[in-house]
Amino acid sequence: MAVVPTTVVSAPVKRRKLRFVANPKATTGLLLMGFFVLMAVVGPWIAPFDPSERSADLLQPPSGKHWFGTTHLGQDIFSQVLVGTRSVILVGLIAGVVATVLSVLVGVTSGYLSGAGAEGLSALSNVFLVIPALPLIIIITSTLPDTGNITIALVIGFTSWAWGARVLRAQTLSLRRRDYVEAARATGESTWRIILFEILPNLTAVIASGFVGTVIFAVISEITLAFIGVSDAGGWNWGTVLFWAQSQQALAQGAWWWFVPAGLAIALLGTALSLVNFGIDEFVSPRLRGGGKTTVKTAAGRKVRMRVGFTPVLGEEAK
Amino acid sequence: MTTAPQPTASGTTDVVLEAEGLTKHFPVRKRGRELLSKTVRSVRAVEDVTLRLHRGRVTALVGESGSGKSSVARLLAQLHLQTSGTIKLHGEEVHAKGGRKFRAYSKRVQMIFQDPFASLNPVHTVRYHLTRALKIHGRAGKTPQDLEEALYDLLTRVQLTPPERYVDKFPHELSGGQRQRVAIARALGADPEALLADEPVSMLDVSIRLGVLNLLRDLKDRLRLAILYITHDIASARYFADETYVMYAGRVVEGGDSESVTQHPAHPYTQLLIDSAPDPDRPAAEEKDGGTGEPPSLIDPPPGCRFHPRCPHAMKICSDQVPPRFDVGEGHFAACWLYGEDR
Amino acid sequence: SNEGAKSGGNGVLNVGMPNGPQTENNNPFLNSSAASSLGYRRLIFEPLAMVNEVKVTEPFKPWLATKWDWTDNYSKLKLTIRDGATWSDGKPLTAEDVAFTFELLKKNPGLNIEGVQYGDISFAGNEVTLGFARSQFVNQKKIMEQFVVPKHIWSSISNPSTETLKNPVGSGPYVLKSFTPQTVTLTVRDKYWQDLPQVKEVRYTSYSDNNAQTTALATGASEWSFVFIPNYQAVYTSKDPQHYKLWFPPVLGVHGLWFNTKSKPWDNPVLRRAVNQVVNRDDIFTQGEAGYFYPKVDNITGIPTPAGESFIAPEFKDKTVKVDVEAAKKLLTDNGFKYEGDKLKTPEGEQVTLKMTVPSGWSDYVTDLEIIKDNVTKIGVEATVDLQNADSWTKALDTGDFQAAMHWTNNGPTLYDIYQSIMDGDLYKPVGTGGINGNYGRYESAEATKALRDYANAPDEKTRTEALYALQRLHVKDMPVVITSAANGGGQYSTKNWTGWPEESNPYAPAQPTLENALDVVMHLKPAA
Amino acid sequence: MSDAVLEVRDLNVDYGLGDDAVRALRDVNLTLYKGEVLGLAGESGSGKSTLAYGLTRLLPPPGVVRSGEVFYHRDGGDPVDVLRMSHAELRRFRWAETAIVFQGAMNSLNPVHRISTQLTDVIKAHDPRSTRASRLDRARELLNLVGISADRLDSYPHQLSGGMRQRVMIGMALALEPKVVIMDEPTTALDVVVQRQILRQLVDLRERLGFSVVFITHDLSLLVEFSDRIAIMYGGRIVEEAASADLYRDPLHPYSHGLLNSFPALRGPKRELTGIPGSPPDLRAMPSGCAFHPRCPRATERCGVEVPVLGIPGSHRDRTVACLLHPVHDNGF
Amino acid sequence: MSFLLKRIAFYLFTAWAAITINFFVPRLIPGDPVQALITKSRGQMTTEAVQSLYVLFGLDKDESVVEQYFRYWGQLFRGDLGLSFTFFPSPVADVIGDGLPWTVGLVGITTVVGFLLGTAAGTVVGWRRGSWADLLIPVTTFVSSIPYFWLGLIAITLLTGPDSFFPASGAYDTGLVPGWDWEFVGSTLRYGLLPAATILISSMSGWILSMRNMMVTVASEDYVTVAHAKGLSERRVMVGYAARNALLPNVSGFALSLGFIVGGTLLVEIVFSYPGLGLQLFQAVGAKDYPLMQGIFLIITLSVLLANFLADVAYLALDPRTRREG
Ligand SMILES: Nc1ncnc2c1ncn2[C@@H]1O[C@H](COP(=O)(O)OP(=O)(O)OP(=O)(O)O)[C@@H](O)[C@H]1O
Ligand SMILES: Nc1ncnc2c1ncn2[C@@H]1O[C@H](COP(=O)(O)OP(=O)(O)OP(=O)(O)O)[C@@H](O)[C@H]1O
Ligand SMILES: [Mg+2]
Ligand SMILES: [Mg+2]
Ligand code: NI
Repeated sequence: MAVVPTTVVSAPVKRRKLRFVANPKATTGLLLMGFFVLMAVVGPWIAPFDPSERSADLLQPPSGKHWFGTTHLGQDIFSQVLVGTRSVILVGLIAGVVATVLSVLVGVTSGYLSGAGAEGLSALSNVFLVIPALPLIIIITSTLPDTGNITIALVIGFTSWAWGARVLRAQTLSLRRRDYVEAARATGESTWRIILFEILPNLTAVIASGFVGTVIFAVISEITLAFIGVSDAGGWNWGTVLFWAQSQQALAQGAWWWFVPAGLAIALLGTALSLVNFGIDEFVSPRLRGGGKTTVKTAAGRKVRMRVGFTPVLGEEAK
Repeated sequence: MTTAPQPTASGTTDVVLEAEGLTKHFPVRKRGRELLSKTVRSVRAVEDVTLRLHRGRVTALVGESGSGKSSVARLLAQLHLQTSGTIKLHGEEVHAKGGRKFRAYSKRVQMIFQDPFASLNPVHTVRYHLTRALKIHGRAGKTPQDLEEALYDLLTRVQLTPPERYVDKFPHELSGGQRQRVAIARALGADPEALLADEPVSMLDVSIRLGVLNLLRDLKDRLRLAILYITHDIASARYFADETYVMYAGRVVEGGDSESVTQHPAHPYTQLLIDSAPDPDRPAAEEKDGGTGEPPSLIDPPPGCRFHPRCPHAMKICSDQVPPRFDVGEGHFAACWLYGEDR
Repeated sequence: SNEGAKSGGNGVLNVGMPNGPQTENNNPFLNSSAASSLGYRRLIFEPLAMVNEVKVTEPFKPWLATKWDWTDNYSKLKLTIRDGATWSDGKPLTAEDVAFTFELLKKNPGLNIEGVQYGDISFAGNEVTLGFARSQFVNQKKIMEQFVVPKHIWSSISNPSTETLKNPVGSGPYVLKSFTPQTVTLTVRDKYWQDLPQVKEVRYTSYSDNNAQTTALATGASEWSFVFIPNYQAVYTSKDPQHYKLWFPPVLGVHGLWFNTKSKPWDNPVLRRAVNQVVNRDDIFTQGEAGYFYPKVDNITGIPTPAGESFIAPEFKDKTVKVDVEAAKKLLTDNGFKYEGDKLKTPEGEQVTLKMTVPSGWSDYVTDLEIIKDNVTKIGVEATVDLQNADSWTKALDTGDFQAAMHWTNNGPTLYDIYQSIMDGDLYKPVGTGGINGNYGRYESAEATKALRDYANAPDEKTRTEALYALQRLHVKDMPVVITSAANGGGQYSTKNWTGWPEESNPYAPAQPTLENALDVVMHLKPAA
Repeated sequence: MSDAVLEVRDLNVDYGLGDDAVRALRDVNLTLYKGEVLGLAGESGSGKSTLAYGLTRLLPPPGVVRSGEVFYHRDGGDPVDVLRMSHAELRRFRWAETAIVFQGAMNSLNPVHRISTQLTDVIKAHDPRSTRASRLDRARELLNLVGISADRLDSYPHQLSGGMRQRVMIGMALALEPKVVIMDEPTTALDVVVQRQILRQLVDLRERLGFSVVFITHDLSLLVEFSDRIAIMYGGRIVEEAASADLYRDPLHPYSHGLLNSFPALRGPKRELTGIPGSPPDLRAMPSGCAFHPRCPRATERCGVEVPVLGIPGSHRDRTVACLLHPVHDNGF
Repeated sequence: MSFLLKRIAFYLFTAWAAITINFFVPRLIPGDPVQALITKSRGQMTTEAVQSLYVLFGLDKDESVVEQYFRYWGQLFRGDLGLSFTFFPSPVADVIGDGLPWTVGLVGITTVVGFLLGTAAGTVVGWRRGSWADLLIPVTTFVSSIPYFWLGLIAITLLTGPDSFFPASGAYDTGLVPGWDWEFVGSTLRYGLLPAATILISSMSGWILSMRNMMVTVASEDYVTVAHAKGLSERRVMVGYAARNALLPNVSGFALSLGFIVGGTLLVEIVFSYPGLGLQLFQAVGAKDYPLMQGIFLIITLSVLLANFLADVAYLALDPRTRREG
């Protein structure tokens, strides 16, 4: 009866956070985002020129001196894009935070609590969903005397929370009757603790992806507002650059360099955010994970795609 | 014509938790033309259930899926409010709707949820779960060391040893049996007098299942807990419970000492249940032709005895009147008209 | 009816405006109608006389009125109406129609855009007599440019201000042929009181924005337009230098940097004069106004030349402003301002700052202000350009809640409109009170107010000249507005299919297709050889 | 060894590729005979489902069959290796020869199609020339076969109870009269009463139609009652295989023994339940030697070193076991 | 049935709330249409015009916002949206009537086509996960991150010009009179091509991504494996089993995202000078044309609601689980 001592070799559990970063999409997205955030912080210091400063080089194509060329006033477009990053990132983040906080407040409370108040909140978010957001933002923005970054961010934040609230409400509704919530109640937890510590942590991924989504929306909205001349967003941002390019008919003048960098920057930032979002999605739903190789080589040397319904047979010799 | 004088399995031990005439109707959403009418439709999940939990004894509640077992447990834990009927803790009626009263109640009556995979919050560690249970019920002590000791003590009690190996794990890092034990530890954290264990083993593997059941039995013996053991595995009820109640479609149809209920089932439903349970000792050929048909809808249950549409012995009275409890042996009753006529 | 669009030459003139899709509305009284916005009301309805804003000294050109006499110090007007003019439905145009038109304006203040206060209106034979409560010297243009509508149609219109006039009947040489939200086509009548114009058909196309309009001009799809084109050489004229022209003559209206004269330290005229000395009007003209749009104004009086040349007081005749930083600095230091390093301090020792506001979408104004910002830094002023949305900017100006702003003045046949907009004490409202109609800078000068009143009511030319010179002196001394540019009466046109356009050498009319003179211009056009 | 319908030879199945692959099945050998019910038991995660899906090649990614053969014996024809079939051949083979009933019926039925559609499309796929009416007739017949009235044909899955859905799946499995029906825990989610009804029906049908059944569950008592033979799996291997009565009476492998001592019996005297201490092995870090040795009450030093092979133990004839306690004297194949 | 009744109640409430918000928001804007008109003309209209315009627009009467609100509802019930200020005195209904067909034609059709194409592409990409089709994902992500207007501008620069087939702006050849003749329809199609392509490219990618994700999720559902096990043809499994189920979440997402699409395509209309509602709304905002703004918002709100309703109905038809008897 000699029982061989069991040593349970439990492989070190990789914590979730690391698993998220291990996702190649998320990593690329985070790196790109990091770059943009870095530029937002240091951009104004490393910009070679004052973005508003006029010079004699009117409407020059890109050169060693002016990497992205110049405007009709001889301003350096590279510096404008660089300096503009801050405003874009700032507005995106602030609006994202505001909208996320609101959507969490509205979504989770209306999902967890019942009664008239909760119904009212959910109706409110439905109303906001139905009103087209961008036109509303344009209208509200054009009512405000001051259209600095913060204001724009707040307007965007206050008008774009509804989508997130709806998703969160649905999620909360499904979480509310989960056994662990009931169990927490049975243990004697108070309502606010249940919302904060039992439900919210489980919504992290949803909240995070909602946040990223709002940031994308906010960035595009801010740029759009500046582009159509509704806001100035307190100085330079990519939209302002595009606004000037458009009002000076840059493309008709052949000044492509005036348009392209800012547009590409937007697309890149958008891509970065979407990648992070994918990362979150895949993190939440393991089925979406690309997960290593998807094709296998059989012993005969053929390549077979792994797919549902037709398991590949490698046909190796048994060892 | 309702509750006849109530025969209990054993009158000697003291009653901890008691339910009388417990009824729960879940309202269902109206649809179509009903919107205009005044009738309220509801799922009659629990109907007139009377049972008692005794100190140091395990009471089993068996019955098929959807017969209202979990609902009874939730009612007893005051997670649902009963539609009617009373719940008494040590003879005192409880109304613990929420807030401080509910906490005080939950300190004395704790519940273990049906599904060990669902009842632990995936984002919290074992430590968090147990610490909360201890803190809420004021048993965390004053210093961190006290807390740590209390934690280790809990984990040791449910045989998760050595405790330090489990205390900082997340639920997904534990096996089903281990999770179930954490859930039990959490319930014990409140130092309750009554434990409502809702199918604590149904999701588990045979080998792990046994460990959890033995643990419950041990707790009952050592801590003198009153335990409600809910299952639909009638064989395990025979093994672990002192007394057994059988539910069918929201009603208790039979109850009594476990051995006599399982070995000499009186109610036709209990008989069907026992006949249907897989039994390796019985050759397939020997099988009787068991009942057919589906469990009834609880929204619109059959009148009278709810089992009568499937019952091989159904009589006229069965479809007219709800049978009261009739004694069929010592501390063994059945709610079936078959036994009413004997008298 | 769908024959191709790009058909110059065969008697068709393509006019374009960047005004977006239109709805069918031919009411000439409403500025919101398609007829006004695209300008085709000018070819359907005719004025009493043509006034050439570009050469204001020229006498008015008789049109439906052959003769007009002002009496009682410009408070009574007797008009003689042309014989032989007919409406496009064949009925003759009579003095009754003219009187009816003025009655209409009098009865419907909503239609009376020009705000002229009409008194008695009567007609007899081919004469119409209008009476006014006060002198209309400064309003002559507004009255004589009034177009005339047929009584037999309009008298049956119950509410002329909500009339969309699907079927406009006018006395001009053209009638409406078809209307779509994008294109309105006019075709020439077969009968007209003058020789019929050579343009047989005029197509007005409404492009959605400046870019689209510019492209249309560059491709030749539009032959006449009025639009702001940045870098017009590259985008427009270079595409066909021989034919693509633009002519933007100044008219008597100006744009400039308005100061809130109640805001410290800009209540000090010395400071404003110093700024005037350093503003680089050439840069503003070439960079902000693309080298043509709002012509440069550099006379110290702010009077646009050559349009206003003859009105300039002798002492200012040749006083053009050149950027002179040193002189400006000297002016400042002589008047108690100090420099600390290159920062300008008020006599009280405070840094001089200048916050200039502008609507964020107005790229030319913003550019102008950027240039001014640069310029004033040279004299140590810390300037900022504050972009606001158009509404709050309008409100800020209305209530005086600003320090400095780029803005315009009214324009008119005399300099009165410019100076009245800037300096009229009768318009004055204190800071914080809105509803102001000019004098946004809250300029207060009894002298100026008196001079303006004198000018408007003077019985004789001499008094008027005196008043005008006084106003110029006041302006130069107090410089409430640093005038940089003139309003224009310009337009872009192509000589490929049509010649005879107004130009520098033959400035018979402004070149803008929506002004009253558009009909005159069309009458001058001849097919290119 | 006559009358085999399905022969599994040295089947190895991995989840994933290369070194971090989980080796879910190791050298599994199993034979299914004509007309029998073969029970497959073992605790959760021992590879029962993997075996069922592996031999039909329905494993979801990242599952791959690393090596092995699965011979299917056609009537009067040569055996064919299922693992060597092309996709088209596989499609034709599936359901016509082997049908499979999955673990949860709710998830096996497409929620958006009617029962009738789901019953007939399989017939249509394998017999494109059949008429719609004939297919519907067949569908009706199938429902009757499993005891559901034919007027349920137009229902959607959610309108049926769990037991009915499971029966629909069983009926569907019989649609093309396959020779082999594989059932993966077909009744776990159901009530004992319903479970018994369904199993009884299945036994009846098998007698009438003569197909073979692979029946997977971890409920040993159920298997003992219903199956002819039982194979016990542990840690990706088959550790014992015997006629059900033999296994119940005299389990050879300590794991089988433990399993049988883990469930309470409803009737008869109360036995002492011992259970199996310890927890199931981690497939990524399998113990050396016999996978069960860390939990085995009778383990010896040798168990930790040597991997026991499945073979016929000395004392018995018609059963196999993989345990060093029972020396193999003939590997049987 | 109850589902539908509840939805209808919900729609009525939402419509009421949205219309109320639509009414109040523009009124909070400082400034008024007259000032906006004067400002817009920058000196080309004299300041004397102010008074006449107030009279003209009827803004000289003192009426409290509440009175206006009730009057507005009164008008709405009579189907009267009021008179536009920018196009005074054209009724808002007429102005919208001019723009609506273009928006419906361009935005509506392309949105639906984008959804359909994107969903189809997403089906294939999701189904063939692990094959070359995955290469589409990064491209799609990038494209979907590009703002509509920028894509439009680039398209205009690269593809339009004096000799190009693609016109840079407008909805049809300037000389044409709208009608159902071939020339006009052809010209409409030609003018719509570029903006449509822009919307298609940007909106499609979103649907590709979400459909792909749903396909991946659904492809591992048991019933799909069962379908394979049944030996059904590949197409039948992909379409009838996987895509049919994966479609469901997309359908309700589609309706809800219409609101966003209308907002987003406003830019396309601006960039391509397409005479639709978006452009009108933009101009109305600039001109403080409350009645027009309200009218357009009303139309957008109602059409989003309608789309939601249709999506609900579609969902009802597509997912038998939401269908209840009785
Ligand atoms: N919150 C609820 N709302 C509506 N109906 C409910 C609710 N909870 C339970 N029910 C219904 O009440 C009946 C009894 O459910 P209960 O969960 O108590 O059964 P059970 O005996 O525990 O079943 P199982 O063995 O499957 O756990 C079921 O028909 C169920 O659908
Ligand atoms: N996708 C996967 N990746 C890695 N390992 C897997 C995967 N799927 C299954 N496994 C592992 O393969 C082993 C066999 O799983 P399988 O589903 O066959 O078990 P089972 O015997 O059917 O269990 P149950 O009784 O719970 O259904 C398990 O240990 C499981 O952890
Ligand atoms: Mg239960
Ligand atoms: Mg399994
Ligand atoms: Ni033996």
